[in-house]
Amino acid sequence: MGVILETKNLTVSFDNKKILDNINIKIEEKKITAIIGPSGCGKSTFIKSLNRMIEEEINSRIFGEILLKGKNIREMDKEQVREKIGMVFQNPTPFPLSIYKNMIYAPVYYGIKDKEQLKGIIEEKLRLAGLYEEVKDDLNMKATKLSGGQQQRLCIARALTVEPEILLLDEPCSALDIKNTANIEEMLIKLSDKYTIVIVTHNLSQAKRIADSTAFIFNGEIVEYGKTKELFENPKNLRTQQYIEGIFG
Amino acid sequence: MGVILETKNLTVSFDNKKILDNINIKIEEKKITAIIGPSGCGKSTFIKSLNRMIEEEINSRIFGEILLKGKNIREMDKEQVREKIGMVFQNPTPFPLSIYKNMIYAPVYYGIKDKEQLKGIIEEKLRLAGLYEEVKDDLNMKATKLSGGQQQRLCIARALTVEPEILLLDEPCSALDIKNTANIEEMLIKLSDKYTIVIVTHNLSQAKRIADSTAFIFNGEIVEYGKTKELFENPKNLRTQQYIEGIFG
Amino acid sequence: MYKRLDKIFNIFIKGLTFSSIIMLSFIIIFIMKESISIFEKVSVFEFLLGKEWDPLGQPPSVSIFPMILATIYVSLLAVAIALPIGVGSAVFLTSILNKRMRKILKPSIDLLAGLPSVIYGLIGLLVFVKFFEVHFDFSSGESVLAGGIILSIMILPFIISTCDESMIKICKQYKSTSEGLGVSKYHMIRYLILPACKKSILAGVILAFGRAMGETMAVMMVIGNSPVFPKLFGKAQTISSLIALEMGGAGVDSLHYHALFAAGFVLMMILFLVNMLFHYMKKSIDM
Amino acid sequence: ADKASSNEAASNTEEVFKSQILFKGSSTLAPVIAKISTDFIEEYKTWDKVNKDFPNKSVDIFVSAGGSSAGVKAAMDGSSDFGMVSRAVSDEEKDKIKGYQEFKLGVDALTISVNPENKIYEVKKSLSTEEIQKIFSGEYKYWDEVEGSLPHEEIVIVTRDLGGGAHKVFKKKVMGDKKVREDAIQAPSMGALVTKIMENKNAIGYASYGMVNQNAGKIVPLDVDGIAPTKENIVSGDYKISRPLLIIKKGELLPQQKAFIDVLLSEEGMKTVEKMGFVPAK
Amino acid sequence: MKKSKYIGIKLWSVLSGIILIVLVLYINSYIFSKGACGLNINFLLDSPKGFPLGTEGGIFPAIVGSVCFTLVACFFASIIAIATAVYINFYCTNKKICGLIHIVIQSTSGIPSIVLGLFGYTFLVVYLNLGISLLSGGIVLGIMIFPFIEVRVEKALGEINNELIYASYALGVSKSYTFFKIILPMCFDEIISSIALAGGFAMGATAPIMFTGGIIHAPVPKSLFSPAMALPYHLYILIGEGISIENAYKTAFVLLLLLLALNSFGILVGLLRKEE
Ligand SMILES: Nc1ncnc2c1ncn2[C@@H]1O[C@H](COP(=O)(O)OP(=O)(O)OP(=O)(O)O)[C@@H](O)[C@H]1O
Ligand SMILES: Nc1ncnc2c1ncn2[C@@H]1O[C@H](COP(=O)(O)OP(=O)(O)OP(=O)(O)O)[C@@H](O)[C@H]1O
Ligand SMILES: [Mg+2]
Ligand SMILES: [Mg+2]
Ligand SMILES: O=P([O-])([O-])[O-]
Repeated sequence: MGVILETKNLTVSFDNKKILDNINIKIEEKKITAIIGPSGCGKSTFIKSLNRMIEEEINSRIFGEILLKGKNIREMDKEQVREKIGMVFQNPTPFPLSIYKNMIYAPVYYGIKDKEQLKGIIEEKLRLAGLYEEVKDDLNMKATKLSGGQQQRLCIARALTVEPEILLLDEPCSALDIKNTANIEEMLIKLSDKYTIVIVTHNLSQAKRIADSTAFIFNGEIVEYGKTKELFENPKNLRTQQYIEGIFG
Repeated sequence: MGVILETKNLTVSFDNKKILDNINIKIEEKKITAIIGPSGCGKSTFIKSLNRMIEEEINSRIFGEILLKGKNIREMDKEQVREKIGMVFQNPTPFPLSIYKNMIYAPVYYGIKDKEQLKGIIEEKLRLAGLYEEVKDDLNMKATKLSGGQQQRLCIARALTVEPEILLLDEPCSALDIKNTANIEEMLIKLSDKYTIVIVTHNLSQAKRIADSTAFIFNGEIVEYGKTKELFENPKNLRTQQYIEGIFG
Repeated sequence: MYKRLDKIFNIFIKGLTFSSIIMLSFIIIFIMKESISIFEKVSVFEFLLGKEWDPLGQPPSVSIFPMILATIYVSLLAVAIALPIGVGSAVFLTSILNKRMRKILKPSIDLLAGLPSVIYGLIGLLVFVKFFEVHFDFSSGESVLAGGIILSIMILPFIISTCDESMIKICKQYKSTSEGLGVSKYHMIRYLILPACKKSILAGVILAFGRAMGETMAVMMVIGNSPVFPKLFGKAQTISSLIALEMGGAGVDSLHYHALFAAGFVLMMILFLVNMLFHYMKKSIDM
Repeated sequence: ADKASSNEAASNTEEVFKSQILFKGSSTLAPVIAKISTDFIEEYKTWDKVNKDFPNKSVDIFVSAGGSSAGVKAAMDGSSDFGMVSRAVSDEEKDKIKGYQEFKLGVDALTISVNPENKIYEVKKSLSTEEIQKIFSGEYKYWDEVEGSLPHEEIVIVTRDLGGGAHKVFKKKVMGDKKVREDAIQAPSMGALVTKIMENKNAIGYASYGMVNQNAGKIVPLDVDGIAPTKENIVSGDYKISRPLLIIKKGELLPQQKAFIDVLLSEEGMKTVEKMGFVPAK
Repeated sequence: MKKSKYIGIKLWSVLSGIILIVLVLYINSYIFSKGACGLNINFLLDSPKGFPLGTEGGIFPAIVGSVCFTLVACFFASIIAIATAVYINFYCTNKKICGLIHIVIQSTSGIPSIVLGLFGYTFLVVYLNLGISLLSGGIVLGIMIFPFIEVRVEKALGEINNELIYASYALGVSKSYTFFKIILPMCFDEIISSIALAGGFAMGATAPIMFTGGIIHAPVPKSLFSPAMALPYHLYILIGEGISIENAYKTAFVLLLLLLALNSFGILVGLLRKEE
């Protein structure tokens, strides 16, 4: 399968302090790519630069290219980039509105007005996120009343409503318990049939369980990147080895 | 050596919810006693009841007796109890004053006015806390500008200025790094020559390293209490064993 | 030495607190007590819902229904004018202005809130009332409309600050999420911020409504003070302007006096209910 | 500051000497007393200059408005030393004030006045009592109902609030049983009433004679039943809507109070009353 | 198409913003421009003169009177407000009593100022025989601003880290010692700025003093028991009776300046302490 997203010499700095240094990575289509690394190494910064969210931070400066299917995203419309590349954050962020309104939030923006069509989208995406059966009778309930795991699944479903091609997830399970985490992992594997997924995780076994490829970032640089199995079983780099053995981080 | 502090059927409840249930414990003079237990089991509540700090919480109710050298502390003056039983908290709490003023805060209250005498006290206590050399030239600096570890040592030194017989410490090292923790442990061992020390800790190896006796609290009850070595090597109770093996908590 | 001081301080604090609480409760009870005796002469029903206010007539009639209506009318009018502008300004402040500009504009809103009501009255009388008389051919510019406009300016800061507070909160919390979905700022305002702030807006409205009802001087200077049923372009009299105007001349313990006290009591009770509603709202927002 | 006790102990002991005098009441009279008192204070500054027997304390005379009824009320409940009243005090009220005393400063009249832009005074200089009744009770709503040649514009009635002495006098002497229309503008003071007439070309109200004189040209008085509000007509009683200007007091006067009242009633005082546009008592 | 959909919202908020800015600018420049011209030192330092009183001369007694009313109100209100806030934060161990106190404070803040004036007149002036005086008026104003100060001080005290206070108690020192040495210095600026802000409200209020302490003509007050002139009431008389619109503008301007000075005083105290 082809490469859908590629960075070329991506460098990001805050206040002239380099946080990401010359990142070159190719992300494959319809696969799950995990990003691992110790806290503060720049994982979130990296994933945020992929859909230009990083530009919302004041004092951020970006160099290098990010190519989405060969097209430089910095030459595209910001909103268009984000339509193509969805994002889900560490803490569930359901809007303080009803589940229904959470789900139609983006489609309405993209011009869908027909009630039936909206309903169709909602059902489809909630099903994909494995949430439909649980909430179908309470679509008018406030989304903030859902449990943490349900909230996170709702956020993923909401991200899917814009029909992105790529889904970025920044530690989506770190606020959840084991059962909810398992739910979401299962769902992500299912989603990778249709979507390209990039997931930041600090949970190494999670990366092992679900990712096709894994990148290890340390101090703003990609130390090692390859098939997950390869990386965990045969790390080529000493640092990688130390990290996955739990010696630091 | 004798027993300095003893609780008899100590029971504490908040809003009619029992948090501590029938605690009977004898604390030996000039020894270090560690209190361990999972989060929320009532460690802080227990230690706070020993110097009647618990009475400052709204809606707390206390039953049973606490005897300091055989005298019920609830029949003594609150302030007198706290003069005899000092306390240091989890997060360092230097007052937003200069180091000097932090140190003379209590002595001045107890009527010491002579400058030379005050200086003597400050030097002695700061030395005991191993802080004197580091700060002797900056006594007029704001205490809040010290590093976390220094702040915590300052708080211990400050607690010593009232010449307590017992020093209660509630997870004094949990906000500190390894080096500062080592400093403080060393200091506590030195202090136990002169003072009785009761320390709450969630760090089992810390208890092992410094405590003479250890009490394991679970769900508001003392499950096991004895010599530290004994308790860690030969726990009599299944729960204790599970806890020190890291199975829960 | 410090122990003795502590005892004194202790007594001082407790004594002051309890005496002030007793004093405040006393005020409320006192007003109630001074009001109650009117109801020996007039039925509650007649007092609240009758049509005529003529306490010195023969026979006297004391009914404050027109004043109650007028009080509610001007306040509602004020809220109706201030609400769209206030919410719009809050959106403007939080979403359109940058931080620097906001920092400049915020204190000037506080300034608006801190202006004394006589100054509002002065502006009302010399600007709005004049304007109506000159340009709109009102027989007299003193009117419910003038009162409503002046009040709306006075309550604007309250609406802005309650909305602004929660809008900033929502904005901070969800900005990146919303941006992550690729929607524009205005979509976020329309479909996220405004719906999510519904309750805060309502709370702001209630608070502002309460303020408007309790206002005295500014309204009294522009509303004409006729104890008649209020019409938008006509004169009217609010409860507070009734009291301010007539209390000076009402003999202690006369019917007139007790009627004015009772009018004050009614206003107080209405405000009390409004405030309770506000706090209830505020609580449910915080949850 | 208990008045009864200070009354007895006033025999010139310095501690209890009351250097403050407070007047409260009629808004018609308030400017007059304020004027006389400022002159008085400026002249003497301290009481010992007024009379050698008084202590060296500064003269403080305060004037507070609120309407004639407020004056009666303040004298009654003792919240001020003197009440200023610009209407007759009823017997019932007198009964309630122990040791009632009154001092008459002069006479005022209520003129039925309009804005100079209102051409009524050219076509119809005099209104009959009946017409005034009809205007104030709301039977006439537009100026052309009063006199055909006037424009079809709404009449704006300006009255004093119920606490004002003027309102009582006007009701008694003009309105009789009829009620003043309720949607009249209630002005909180005589000054406010006159201001409103000066500002609104359709306004009509019962302005004080003194105020009319002070604002000659800006406000125009009409005749009532053919009699003009002139000094002679008021004194003779031909102009019917007149009222006394009174200072009332509960109980005995303190010596220093008497000193000030004497000034009020002196020739100087009367001159001031006259200068302010009123008809002096003497 | 996407853009045009939101033009309504954009227009609405920008328009409201503009109305707001225009209002703020208009009101302030209106008072400033009309009041500042012709203002001279004599107007500030003279007493009202002319006939009717106020057409000439100045407003000195009103300035002094307003300042006095404000001082009395702040003194009275801040003592009981701070005491109550301290009680709730550090002494009250019973939730129900705290709740009760809060309800009373809430209800007080809901009493319209004119009704407070009514109370002040009947109770303080007549029953307690304090007379129409600085004291009566000041107390009523004090009651009016009490809830405002109390709520802010209570919040400021509540924001102090509890652990710090417990750390002090744990040294065996008394509550008052803790209060004066640690708590008070920490929120001194907040307390001062609340009092200054509340003082501004008191200084601008007319309704509460109309029957209790403010009168139309008085010399500079010499004792707490004398009545006094006050700027807002004087302003009201000047406009209401049409005595002198020009002087009314000047008076409004002076009042505004005083309020501004009071507010910046509160802010200044905060800034100075932060610098330290
Ligand atoms: N807006 C910002 N301004 C300045 N520095 C920032 C900003 N955002 C992040 N940083 C810094 O960039 C570095 C990388 O942050 P980043 O959030 O990418 O780390 P991370 O790998 O996601 O860590 P974690 O696992 O804790 O989430 C950190 O040192 C952080 O302090
Ligand atoms: N003021 C209070 N009011 C009501 N409940 C309280 C209060 N303080 C503590 N609790 C409850 O008492 C229980 C014991 O609390 P405590 O702080 O003693 O636990 P702990 O063992 O110190 O836990 P940790 O290790 O997390 O510090 C907890 O369930 C807590 O929720
Ligand atoms: Mg991160
Ligand atoms: Mg604890
Ligand atoms: O002069 P009055 O205020 O009593 O009409």
